[in-house]
Amino acid sequence: MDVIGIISQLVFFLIAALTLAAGLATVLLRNVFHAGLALVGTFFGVAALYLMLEAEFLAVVQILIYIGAIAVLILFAIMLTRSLMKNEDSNINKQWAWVATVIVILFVGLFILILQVPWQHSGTAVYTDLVPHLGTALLTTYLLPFEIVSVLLLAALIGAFIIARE
Amino acid sequence: MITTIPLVYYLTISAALFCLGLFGALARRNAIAVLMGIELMLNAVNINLVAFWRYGSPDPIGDQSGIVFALFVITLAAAEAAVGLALVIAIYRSRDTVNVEEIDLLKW
Amino acid sequence: MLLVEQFTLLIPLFPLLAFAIIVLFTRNNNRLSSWVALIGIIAALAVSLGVFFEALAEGPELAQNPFYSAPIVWYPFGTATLNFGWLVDPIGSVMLFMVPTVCLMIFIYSTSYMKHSHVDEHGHHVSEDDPRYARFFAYISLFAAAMLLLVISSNLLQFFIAWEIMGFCSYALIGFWSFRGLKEHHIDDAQVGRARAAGIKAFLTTRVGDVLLMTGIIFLFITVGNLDFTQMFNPEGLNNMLLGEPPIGALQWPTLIALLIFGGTIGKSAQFPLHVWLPDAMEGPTPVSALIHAATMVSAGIFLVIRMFPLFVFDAQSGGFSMQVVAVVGAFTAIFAATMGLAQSDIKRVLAFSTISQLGYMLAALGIGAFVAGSFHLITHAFFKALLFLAAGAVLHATGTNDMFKMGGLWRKMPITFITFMIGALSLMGIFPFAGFWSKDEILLESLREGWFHGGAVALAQFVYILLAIAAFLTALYTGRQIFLTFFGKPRDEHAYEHAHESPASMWVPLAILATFTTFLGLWNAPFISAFFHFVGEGGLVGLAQPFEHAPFDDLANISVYVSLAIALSGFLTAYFIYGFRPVAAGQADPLARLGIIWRVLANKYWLDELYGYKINLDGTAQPGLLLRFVGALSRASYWFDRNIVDGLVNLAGWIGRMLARVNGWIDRNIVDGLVNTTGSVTGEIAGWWRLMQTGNVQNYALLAAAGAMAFAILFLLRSFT
Amino acid sequence: MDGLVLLYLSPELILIAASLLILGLDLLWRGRNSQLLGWLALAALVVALVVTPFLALYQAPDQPLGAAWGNQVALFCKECGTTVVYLADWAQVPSRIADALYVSDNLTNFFRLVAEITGIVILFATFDYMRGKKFVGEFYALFLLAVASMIMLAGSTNLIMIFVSIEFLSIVSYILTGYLRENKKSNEAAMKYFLFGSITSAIMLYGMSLFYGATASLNLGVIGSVITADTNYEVLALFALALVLAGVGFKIALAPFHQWAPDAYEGAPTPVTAFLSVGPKVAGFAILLRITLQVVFVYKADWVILYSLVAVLTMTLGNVIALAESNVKRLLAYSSIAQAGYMLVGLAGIAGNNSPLDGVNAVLIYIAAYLFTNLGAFLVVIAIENQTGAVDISQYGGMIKRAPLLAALMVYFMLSLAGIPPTAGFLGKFFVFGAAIGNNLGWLAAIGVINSVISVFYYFRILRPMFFEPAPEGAATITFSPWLRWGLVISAVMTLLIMLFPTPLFNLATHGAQIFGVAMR
Repeated sequence: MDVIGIISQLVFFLIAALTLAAGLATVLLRNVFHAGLALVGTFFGVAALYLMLEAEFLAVVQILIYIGAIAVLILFAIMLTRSLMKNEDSNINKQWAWVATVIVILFVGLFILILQVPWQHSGTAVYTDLVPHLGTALLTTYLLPFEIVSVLLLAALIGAFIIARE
Repeated sequence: MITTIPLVYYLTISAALFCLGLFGALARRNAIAVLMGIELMLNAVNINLVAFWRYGSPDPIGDQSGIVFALFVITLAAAEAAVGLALVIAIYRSRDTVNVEEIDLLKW
Repeated sequence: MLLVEQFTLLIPLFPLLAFAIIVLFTRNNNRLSSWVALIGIIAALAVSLGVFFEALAEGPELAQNPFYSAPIVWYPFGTATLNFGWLVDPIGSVMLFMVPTVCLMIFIYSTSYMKHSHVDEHGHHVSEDDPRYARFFAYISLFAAAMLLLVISSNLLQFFIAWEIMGFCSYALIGFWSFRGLKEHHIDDAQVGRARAAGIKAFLTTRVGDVLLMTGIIFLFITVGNLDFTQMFNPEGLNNMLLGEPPIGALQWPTLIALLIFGGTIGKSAQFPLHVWLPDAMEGPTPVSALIHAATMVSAGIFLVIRMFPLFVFDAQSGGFSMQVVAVVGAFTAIFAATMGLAQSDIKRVLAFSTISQLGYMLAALGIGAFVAGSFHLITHAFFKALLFLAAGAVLHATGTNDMFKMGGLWRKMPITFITFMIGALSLMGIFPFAGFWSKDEILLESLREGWFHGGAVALAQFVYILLAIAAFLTALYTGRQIFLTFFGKPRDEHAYEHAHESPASMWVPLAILATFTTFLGLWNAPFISAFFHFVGEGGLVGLAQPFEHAPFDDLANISVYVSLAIALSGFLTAYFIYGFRPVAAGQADPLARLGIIWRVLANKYWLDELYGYKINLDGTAQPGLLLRFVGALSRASYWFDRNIVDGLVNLAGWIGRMLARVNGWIDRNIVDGLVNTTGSVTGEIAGWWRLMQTGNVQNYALLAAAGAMAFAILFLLRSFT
Repeated sequence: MDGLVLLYLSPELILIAASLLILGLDLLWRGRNSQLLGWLALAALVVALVVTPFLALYQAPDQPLGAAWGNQVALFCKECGTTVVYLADWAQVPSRIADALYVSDNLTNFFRLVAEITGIVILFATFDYMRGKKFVGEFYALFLLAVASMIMLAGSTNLIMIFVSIEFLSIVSYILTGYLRENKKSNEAAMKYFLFGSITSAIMLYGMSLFYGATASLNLGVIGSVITADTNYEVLALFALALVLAGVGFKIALAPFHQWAPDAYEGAPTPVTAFLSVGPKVAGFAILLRITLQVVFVYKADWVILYSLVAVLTMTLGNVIALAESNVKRLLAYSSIAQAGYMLVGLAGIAGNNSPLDGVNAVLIYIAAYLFTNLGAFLVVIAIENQTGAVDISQYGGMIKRAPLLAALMVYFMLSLAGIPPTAGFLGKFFVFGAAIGNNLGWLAAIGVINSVISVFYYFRILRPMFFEPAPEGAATITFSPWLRWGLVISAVMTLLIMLFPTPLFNLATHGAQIFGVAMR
């Protein structure tokens, strides 16, 4: 394995460790606000994974939408409802042990599946500008869902307004 | 890079993140924390999609369906978050709680 | 030339139209509604008689070339289309003669019966319509329409639909008085409760049979590929059935299907073990009892076996035992119900058990292959049983009670009713020369011949003969008991006796007409005439070309006649010695009660109601039986269960305890109580658990969903390693 | 881009355009004239309903069709370089051409009709219900979008389209469920619905990503052909199917993904409940049919077991718990869960032999029967609730006096739900159980039959107070608008007609089932 390979592996493990640690923090931290911040960290980690997978555009989208919009929205919501959660004795509900059992089994199952399936490895070097192709695909092949999603966003907007208005 | 990091690594990270997210969604009391768990699950799915695109697609440039799918997932996650947070705020206004366990007027 | 048969499809349409008109337009006008219903049934009768006489003219050839037309495409199943249409073969045409005739009598009778008379403050007798008079006529019209549709159905699915409409109507009619606000009409809360429970009981019990029937129909369609009566019994289709893998062990397809279909009959025709609904169905108004238990619903079950007879025959020929099952169930029910009829004090309930018993006769006949005898008994029974019910109805209309121990000496007050009832009763007993004598004797003769003389001894037919002969004795006994208790002796209840009076003409004229039929109809198939046999039996059946063998009028027939007459007379004489010679006095217990434990068993109907169905108490409450209690325990749902589940369990356990304690004094009540408490808490736990899943916490729900999806996925994963 | 795409999407586009128009007009009129907006929505649905048959009958210029009903069109086909591809018969089409994003075929058309009729009948009930409420215009707009997304779900043949349509339908449903924002129950119902739906849809997405990983394609046709060709993917395909079933099962409310349903049904505005009990369920079945037949069909032994298991769970849970319910909306929720179980029996009964009693036919017939019956039952509930606010069985006393029409029709609908002839429900059950028996699943049919006997108990429990108990003190007679009456009449008449003249429905279902020739070959 050449140096670049070793370095990229190291980088990968670092990013993976950070992402999972942040993810763990997101679900375990008692303070919801801190959990929200950890969520932002996870999003960054995932964006970095996209970069390693050479999906630069998606990494940018991840940062813009997930961190710029969704995470901020969540943090706002936390602050709006914050006063309540201060004197909670626990942030984890009564069924957590069951949930833990389920996810452990699920993870083992997924892991076995991942190892067992003969995944296709036809990947070739990319190193080219993917965005024009992506744009073309979105406006030709995927035109229909693209347009539908625009209507969907409008509906969600109206819905959020109706439900959350004073 | 593609030669040095096997696909399975990405898939494992994704599986782990998915399970963490599921834990958050099922075990957190705060409705907003539940939402955060769901977002983690969606991110895990996206890692899967992008990794499969990068490794598995015979024509990663011409056929970017994995990326497109991920884009749609992100967009819908945003829409979902908007509606979900609106619901959380509505509930908070009407009953002063965002604890999922206390939202149980409807049962049996 | 005008062919009446072309209008066959109109027959059920007339009463249906009457139903629609009453419901939509005339429901507020009682008089008009009853006229609409009458006109509907008269029109149906007119067309039916036309078809019947045309069929008679065709003769036995009709069986292989029936009046058949199925013009309306109903289900285009690819290659096999199922069409909606009509089919009239000899036995169908006879049904077309019987059903509307009896229905018309019942309709006429109802116009008076559904009035309630009471004494007003001035001491005058006032007569007032039942508050739901019009509705009653709407229901019975629909009922008649369904039965007529069933008779002319050209395919099994159409048949089944008519069958189910009848099921629903029976629910509405048996529970007709389950309606609050009738107090001023002498219908108290207890009666309301009993009626309601009886309606539901009838509906649910028969539904068990219906479900079996429906499964049988689906199987039949899958194996034979057609449901049209004229097409499904072709040899090719039937043989196809044998090709398939036998579904359950040695049970081949034809046997299974025949038994499933027979399951429908068991429910509808109230055969053991699903007979429990019929006695309680007496809560309905008497015309309903006559309609359901003589002419329509219970006959439908027998008619189903008649229609499917080629299947049973095919099964028997290919080594199956479905016909044996029919024979055994029929014969057993015949004697079983007769024993219970012996211990009833309600005049209508005696008739109810006699109905069950007589239906058992018909099935026993069909089961040993005596197709014509069974069919003929179906027809005669419809007439004399309708007569008996209507006469009994006249009695209780007049006396205001249906307890025979409160009657007595009524023959002086109601001579016409008495005479007609006697004719019906003698016919039921099988006394010469009434219709029942000919048809019942035919069945006994056939089983006798089949059992001992026809190709050697056939154990099954011998068994059937013995059971039926004993049942004949019991029939004469309980019928005699009924006659003596009701019409002879001294009045045991002065009030009821005072109140009694002869019925109005609109009630006794139908009785007289039915009595006429009862007297002379038997001649149709008397051994020296055998016209019925030539018509129905000689041409075989639709789907079964083989003609039925005609029993010769030989010595054996003579012997059989004398034997059955002797049996009937000895039964009647026994009744005379017990009830007639020394009439039961007021307040005196039934002399037969001296039988002790046997009497208790009979009077409690073998405790079958307690075992499964559910028992309807006199006060109108109902106790769930074991079977229903099981469902009830799961749910604590339906209100009968909810209120009575624990009580019912306690009662049952208490009853067990009492019985055991009586036999073995050393059983400690405490043990039983402990058992009850444990059972109660366990079932309660189960009931609660199912519903408690719905905690209201969405994360519980999601956990179950995620765990479910995961479990399915992991199971598939594990499967790949094994 | 081929302009014909617009034609073949016209029912959906009409609904979406009308929805946007309503939003605009509502903005312009500031909440006034809401009745007019309702009529506009109704008009849009009617136009879509009228257009749909023409769409199916339209003869493509370059592709003469044999069947009168059967215009099969694939839209946005990536591989073939054009956006509209006519397909004479799916059975003869190579899977490459089947590589489309969206299809306008017989199955889609069947579900178009179902969706549009559902929309119309529910709108009839909504006119009364929404009177005097706020944001009525938006309600109609969102409702139209829900109907449109239901159709789109049925026509999707690509994982992206499936996901987008499911989410579209879900998000709109969440909003409609939480529409009565002053009502705590409505709020809570929406919240639960939302959380449950989001979690299950994330699980479903994970399953979809696995399909993509195995086949490098998002198209059902291609995924199916790859998975069929290579048995190495058997485990993966079934694993992914189980995860996808979470999302689809959530829409259909199959056990164990059903628990949101009673809560959401109880809290939602009743017309929305009626929609939820039909719309998402039916659309979910459309997509389950496509996934089952186009993707995993080859592993029949496995998915038949999966579906049978789920069907048994669903029927039994739904029916048994329904016995314990006294709230009519919740009771009908459990009933509709159980009904979905019967439909799944039909799905498990797919033998793939194109026989008339095959599972696909059976499911489609059952859906049509269930549609009218269940809508009818809900319309009765709505009519009673509008006037009295009563949703508990105990408040239904004396209905026979207070509203004879409603009481009589309720009997009929209950008979149909219980599967007793002469009703459409009987026909559906006949076919569904027949399919199961024909596919050697006699035991499954037996359990279904037992369940249908159990269900009689609680269906009749609704009727008991209506007929046999006195009306509560001061209870008025119930009146309702002509709109609602129309809805009731349509439901009742169709419930009867389906039984009496099933041929048209039968043909529709057969045509719908035919498209799966590829998978069944």
